[in-house]
Amino acid sequence: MNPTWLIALPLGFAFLGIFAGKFSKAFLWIASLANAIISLFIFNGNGVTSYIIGGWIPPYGINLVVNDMTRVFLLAVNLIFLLALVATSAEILKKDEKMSVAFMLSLAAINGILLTGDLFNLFVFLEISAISAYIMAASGKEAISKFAALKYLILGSIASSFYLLGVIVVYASTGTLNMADAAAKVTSLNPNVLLAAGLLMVVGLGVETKLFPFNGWAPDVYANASGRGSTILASVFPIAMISAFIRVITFVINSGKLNELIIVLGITTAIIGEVLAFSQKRMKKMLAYSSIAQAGVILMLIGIGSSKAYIGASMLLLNNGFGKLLLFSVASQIALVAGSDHFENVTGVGRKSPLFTLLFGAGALTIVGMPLFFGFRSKLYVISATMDKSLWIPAVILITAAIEVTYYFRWIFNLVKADAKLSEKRSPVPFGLALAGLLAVLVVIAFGIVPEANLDFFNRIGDLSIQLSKTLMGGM
Amino acid sequence: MKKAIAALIAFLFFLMFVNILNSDSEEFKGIPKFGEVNLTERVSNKYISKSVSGDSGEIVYGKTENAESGSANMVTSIVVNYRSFDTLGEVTVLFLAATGVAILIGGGQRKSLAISVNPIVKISARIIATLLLAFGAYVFIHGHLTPGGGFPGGTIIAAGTLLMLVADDKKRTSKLLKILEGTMGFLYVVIGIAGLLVTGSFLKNFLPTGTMGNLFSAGLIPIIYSVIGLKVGAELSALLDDFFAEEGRK
Amino acid sequence: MIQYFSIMLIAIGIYGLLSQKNLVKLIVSLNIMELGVNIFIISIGYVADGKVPILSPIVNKSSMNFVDPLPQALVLTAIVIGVGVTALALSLVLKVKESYGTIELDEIRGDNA
Amino acid sequence: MDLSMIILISLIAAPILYFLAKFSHKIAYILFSFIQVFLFVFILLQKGIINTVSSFEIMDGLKLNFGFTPINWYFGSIIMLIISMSAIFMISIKKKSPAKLLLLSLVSTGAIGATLSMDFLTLVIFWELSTWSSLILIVLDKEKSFREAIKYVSVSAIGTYSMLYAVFYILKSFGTVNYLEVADKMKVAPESSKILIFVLFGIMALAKAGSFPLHIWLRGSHSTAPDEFSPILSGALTKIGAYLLFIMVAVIPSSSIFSWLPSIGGITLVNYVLAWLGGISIVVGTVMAIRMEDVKELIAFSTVSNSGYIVLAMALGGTYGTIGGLMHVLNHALASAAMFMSMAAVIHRTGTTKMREMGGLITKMPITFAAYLVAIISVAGIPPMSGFASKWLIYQQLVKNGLPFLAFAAFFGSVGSFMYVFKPLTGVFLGQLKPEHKNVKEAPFTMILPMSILTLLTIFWGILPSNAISFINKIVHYTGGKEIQLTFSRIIALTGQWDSVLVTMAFFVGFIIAFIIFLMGKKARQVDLMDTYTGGEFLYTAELYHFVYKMYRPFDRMFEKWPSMENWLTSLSYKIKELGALLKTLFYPKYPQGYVAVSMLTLLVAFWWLR
Amino acid sequence: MTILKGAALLILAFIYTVTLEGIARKITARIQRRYGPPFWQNFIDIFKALTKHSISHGFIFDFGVLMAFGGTIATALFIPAGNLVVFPGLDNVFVVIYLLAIGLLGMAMSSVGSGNPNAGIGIGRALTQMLGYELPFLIVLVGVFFKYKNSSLSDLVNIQIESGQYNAWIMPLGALVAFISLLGMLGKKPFDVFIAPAEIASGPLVEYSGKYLGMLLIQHSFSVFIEIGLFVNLFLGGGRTVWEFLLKFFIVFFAAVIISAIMPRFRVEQAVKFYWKWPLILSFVQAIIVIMATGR
Amino acid sequence: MSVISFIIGIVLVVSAIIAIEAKKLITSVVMLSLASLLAVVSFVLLKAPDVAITEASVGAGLTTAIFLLTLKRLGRRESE
Repeated sequence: MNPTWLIALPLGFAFLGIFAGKFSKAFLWIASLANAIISLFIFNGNGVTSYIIGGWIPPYGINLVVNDMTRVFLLAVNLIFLLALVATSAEILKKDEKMSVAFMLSLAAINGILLTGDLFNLFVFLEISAISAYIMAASGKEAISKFAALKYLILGSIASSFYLLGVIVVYASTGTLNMADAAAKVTSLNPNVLLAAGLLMVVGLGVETKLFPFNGWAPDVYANASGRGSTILASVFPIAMISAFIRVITFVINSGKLNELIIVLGITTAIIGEVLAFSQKRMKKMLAYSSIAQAGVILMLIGIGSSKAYIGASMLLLNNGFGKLLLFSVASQIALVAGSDHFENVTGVGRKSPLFTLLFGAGALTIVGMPLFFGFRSKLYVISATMDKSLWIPAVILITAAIEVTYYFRWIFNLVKADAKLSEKRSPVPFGLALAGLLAVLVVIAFGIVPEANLDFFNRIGDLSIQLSKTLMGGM
Repeated sequence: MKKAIAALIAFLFFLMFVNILNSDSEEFKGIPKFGEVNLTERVSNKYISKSVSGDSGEIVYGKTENAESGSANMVTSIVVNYRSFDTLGEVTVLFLAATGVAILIGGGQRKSLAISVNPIVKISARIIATLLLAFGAYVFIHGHLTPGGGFPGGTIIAAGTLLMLVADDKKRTSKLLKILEGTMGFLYVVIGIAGLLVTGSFLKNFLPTGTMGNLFSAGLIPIIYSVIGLKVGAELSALLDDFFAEEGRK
Repeated sequence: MIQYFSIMLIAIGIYGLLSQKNLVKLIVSLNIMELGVNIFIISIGYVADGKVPILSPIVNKSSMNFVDPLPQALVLTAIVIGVGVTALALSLVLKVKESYGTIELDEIRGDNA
Repeated sequence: MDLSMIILISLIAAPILYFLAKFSHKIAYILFSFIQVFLFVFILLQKGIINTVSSFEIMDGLKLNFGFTPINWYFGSIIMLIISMSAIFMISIKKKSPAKLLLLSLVSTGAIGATLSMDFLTLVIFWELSTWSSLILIVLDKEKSFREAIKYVSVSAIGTYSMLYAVFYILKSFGTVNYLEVADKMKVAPESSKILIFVLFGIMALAKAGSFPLHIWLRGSHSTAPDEFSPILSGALTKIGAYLLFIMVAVIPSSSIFSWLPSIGGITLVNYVLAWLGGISIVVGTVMAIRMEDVKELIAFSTVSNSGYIVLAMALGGTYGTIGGLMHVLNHALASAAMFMSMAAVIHRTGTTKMREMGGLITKMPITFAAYLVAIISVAGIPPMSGFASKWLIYQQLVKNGLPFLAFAAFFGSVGSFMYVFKPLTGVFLGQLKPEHKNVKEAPFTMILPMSILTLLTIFWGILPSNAISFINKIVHYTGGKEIQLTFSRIIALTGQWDSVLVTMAFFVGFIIAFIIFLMGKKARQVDLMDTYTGGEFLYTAELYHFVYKMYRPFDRMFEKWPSMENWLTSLSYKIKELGALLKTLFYPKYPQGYVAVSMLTLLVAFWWLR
Repeated sequence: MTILKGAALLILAFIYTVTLEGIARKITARIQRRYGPPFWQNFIDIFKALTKHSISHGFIFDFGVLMAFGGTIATALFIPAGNLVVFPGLDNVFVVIYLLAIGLLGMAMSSVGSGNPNAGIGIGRALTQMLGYELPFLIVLVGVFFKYKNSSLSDLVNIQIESGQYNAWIMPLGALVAFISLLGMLGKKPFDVFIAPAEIASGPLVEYSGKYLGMLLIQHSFSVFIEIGLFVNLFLGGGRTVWEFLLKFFIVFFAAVIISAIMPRFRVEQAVKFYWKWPLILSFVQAIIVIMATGR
Repeated sequence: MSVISFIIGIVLVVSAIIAIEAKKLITSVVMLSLASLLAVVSFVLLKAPDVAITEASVGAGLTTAIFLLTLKRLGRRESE
């Protein structure tokens, strides 16, 4: 199956959707469903395949590269996107038809980010995803969501300018935009130039991947965007962005100094994220900082770059995707039910409808990495991979994990807290949320308890000689 | 104080770039000195000689037929042929931004001006707008031969719309623009998919490229540029209209 | 020479982003920065005494000395993206003004919980 | 049957029971107790040493290992005994819910998996499973439990993560996590890594066993947990900590691998430090238990104190220490479960946990009283009950090594336990009956049954501790330690011997003499409890006296000024929040300039620094 | 044979202790410039009480008394009196000390089972004070056991007799501490705050009458026998014969009586603090000296 | 060539600084437009007519229009 369909389909439907009125919502469903099915077909395969666009061979033309990591991510992204749609289907957004267009375009852009093998093409898709993210960020009910989106936009624009500068520096010195070609040529580059280009790209991608200190936008945006917007931003986007980060920073630039920097920044991100999440009083804000922390751990693993680290990072990414899907969609619904997502307001909501507790609890447990859930497996890999690098990193990671466990359980407890003031009235969980939520719970539990042998696609990700082979990646 | 820090940061950034500029040396490659670019080391060399798929000999204006990319304007051949996928993305960005603007501030009504606009202004605006439309169309249709193309062409069309909107306080753009915009975008995707179905590669040119320098040459390029031009024109017109509309009164 | 000016423009844009409190000014700064980036990109492809990369009846052979057309193509894309972002940003500014009644950062009181 | 199968059964039972409970609480609870009893019997009847490597792979190359060694058998049986008894107990509890059943099944699965594990990774996985499910269980019933459970979360996170670190450190250093193989490799490991591993394991064991300085979660979570769950929490789950401790000190003999460290009183420094922690835990637990006014809090602190005994005993090592510690695991499991169950039965009938709101219930709930009485006699370590045997052995070891300060702690806990066990006895069962409890009935049969079983077991092993010790001897034999000499009724230790049957006989002789004298006297006139000596005053209105509230007020006054350990976690959380506020102002300011500046600075600093 | 020995021991203990207590009352009275009752007065009291009518407060009231009485008798059987040893080698000191507690527990249960608050207060005080005096005593014992690697009473007696050196000479500090603890165990002044007749109407004993009181008086005399017997056996080498034992018993008993006769009463926390100050420190010093001297 | 580009560069930088530091927003926007136009010239100098046309129409034209429309909607108070 040609993965171009993954980009073309939502794109085409989006163009149709702008004048289709109410049908645009239907288009959104069709596009995401079709994408999920197509990604399932693409998932069925292994090795590295290059698909050229426009008939021009790389490095002259643009190509799409599918490797084992991409296959997993593609499936995850499209599946989570679909689930996120289902989970938040009860939400009615302002100008829903046009929002559907934005969602479709974000889906296309995310698939593009995952697939593309060209530095500038990545920039274009990053811009599409970023702009759709700004729109999602501004989709909240509160006025503050607009301000948050503006803040995101300013930082995001700086980031994309910097990324573009980095690309141009690479182009100016190597004469190519193709990732594989550039990766082969940067080795003979002046280290200062490489470092500058790498740093510019780290800033550019760091903003989207929420690497500290480029993640200042994230808390406000995640906390104030609409339910659907924040769910997709928190669950789907990180996978694509980090995939881009892997391709650009570790595959193309691949500078040892930069990797050390990323490790340091990643750990700092994790610490700061967890500490700040600990002190939050709003559910979605807490989730936002937790997402930052998760991103930090994942980026740190990418900086380490060993086989186990890649397996750990991809597991963590998927886990974070499914977990945050559950958490954000439930949190948005809870905010709707309770009137606000402040700590005191949501007390005992889980008593009214146990399903809330189940979904939120499962999401939280998998994020903090409790056994039976997918998160635990990924946590094992994280510790194992970091242990090989240095003895200090896992210690720090585990300390932050302890903080994480504490605040997540505090929120779970808060939901199920026995409270005499609570009225007996049950607040129903929307069918879509229940359905998608239960499916996601099944997925995280299934990934948590099936034997390792059934998850060999993760091991294939760990086979770095194939994943990062410079000859194959460009299809040359 | 804050300004001083800001200036310092900006200056350091400047220094950082100065540091890496002109870093090309014998030992290491780097950013070449201004004007001393060796194009043979870059991929654009093949774009200029149009020999990506194979060495096709020298390209001569007005003579070479069926070059792999028929556009005389090399920038256009890159934008719409070699890297057409980027352009699709670019169109999408603009489309998305326009949609975003519509979501955020669209849907309102225009405020009437306190004084009525002179009919002469209105009529002359209409005439100039028509001229601008024609000029815009010219720019994007000749995109493969002369400077310019879909984006400036579309913008010129939008400038016409702007003129009409400024001249008449009751003027609104037609809803049909949205349809035009959407259809044109869809058409671009369809062309891409057609390439995928016909040749097995998304957005691949499946038309003959003709003789270099002719208007009807360059395969898909004029078609795509027209699509882009119309789309951009419609899009920007709608966007301007959104900026004219005031929120609150529907 | 023009390269240095372009980088200066980027630096000025950054300075503006760091020092200004007015939302519109911030977006102006962004635009200046993008302008600088664009000029820088073009300057990367400049070849001394190079021809405009358009074949014409006068400049009619591909073996002649052209400037690099690829950066120009990239800048085309970047400009269009820039205008899109600017439009979106300005509409967000309008929304902020609508909600908060001001576009000065100091005066915006978002609940910072 | 394959061992991983029974764990799988237990795991699969969880969702099934959950959905079954949606239809009928009663049937699901009965089925649950059947499953638990089945699992208990299965483990109990297991003979011989089995080691299964399950096909389940967690990480590449790491499989779950389950097995039956005498150690697994012993701990597994004890824990499943408590869980199965509690499961029966639950059948008639009032607040039933499907969620509880689901979580209980997971707790049980985790407990079985942890105790039958043959390697550290399996242990930590299943342990963590039972921990998180128990965490959520705790908060289900009472509003107060919210704050308390968070303490448990933090402490258990500290424990689990230090253990996880240690496990992967072991894996990296030795390439295996199997107990026995690790034990082999530890002998030749570098000294620093030995200490690191031990400290980390120690944190885990102390945190989960509820021993000083990580005991702070016990009071809150044990007391505010659902009443039917407290026995499991105290009797079963803290014992997994003892299991790890035993592996640390006996399977990987800490005494031999730390032989290069100076030794005090015949035990190495590491063990000595551990023993001190146990000792402090005994004292702290005892003092705090004496001061508590809530029954369940009191029993929770008694758990702290008794965990201290276990830690102390195992750290002392040696024949008597190890056997005493293992025996104490059994005794305390039985006794604390029985105590919590009887209290749960009382709460089931009266609905309060405050001692001052109860009293005189002996006439209404005699069997519950008997269960409680036997349990406290065992906890206090008074001869005819099994608690004495373990304490006696621990004292033997203390005397053997000549450690007066640790002995002080042990004696303090023992004598102090008279004080605290007596308080609920008086406050709940003795004294004057409250009018509102006039119609209280004896606990239902399903509550009586498990209590009675535990009580009978306590009495049985009290009269014949040699029977229990003969099992423990097998463990000691398996780990290569020295077994203790036994006859049918006698235990022969270093400083003499003790004939439990003889002591019991002597007690009964004395009792019979007393009874004869009692019968010879004139028959006594039965009077009401209200009819007491009032110093000559005539009471016109019947005032109820309750003297348990602040019963040990003079004693309290001595300890009032002691710093409370329980606040360090709270202050730590404040510190983290302050740090969060600082970080927020630094890196997440309200205006975009702030983080743009930070980003730019990072970029520039990184460039100038790395180039 | 064992049964006969046991019966003999019990009877001896009963008669001797009650007699001594009678004499003690006389001596105390003399010190306080009173005349005092005859020395057989205590026998009269006990038998009179046993024959009187009594009241009962329910099952636990009866059961506790039986438990106290039975437990104390059982404990007494383990005390060797000179050459009258009932269970040679099996009279482990820990067993004795803990068996003694069963009597205390029984009495405590019984008295608070009466429902009288004075009893509860008394029991609370008694238990608190117990935490005071038991600890120094047990620490001293650790030293003793460590030295001889034996904790059997009869064996310890034999060792002392054979070596001719009583523990009181070897470890004088320990003996001193043990004696101070003994005062607390006996409930003599200054450590009798849990009885405190004027304050809480004899505390635990407030509700007893008739045969209950009689049994408790007997129980009390047995526990006096056990406690002083422990001290004599542990520190004064017991005795080769019964008479030697009884003589030493007499001396210790009267030393305690005379000291208590001239002492005021401690409040309960004063008592505990007192025990935890010097006696505890001295006991540690003693234990460390013994352990150092013996070598591990 | 280099003199012209130097002059253009200087004016470009100065106009950019004025655009940022100007008190009135309208000045700011006009200066931005000016900078944009100067950039167009420099594009031409750099032999990039395609970019120049696009920048002239999109950057200098459309962007300025949007800015001005925004200022109009923001009202007089904010623009000054």
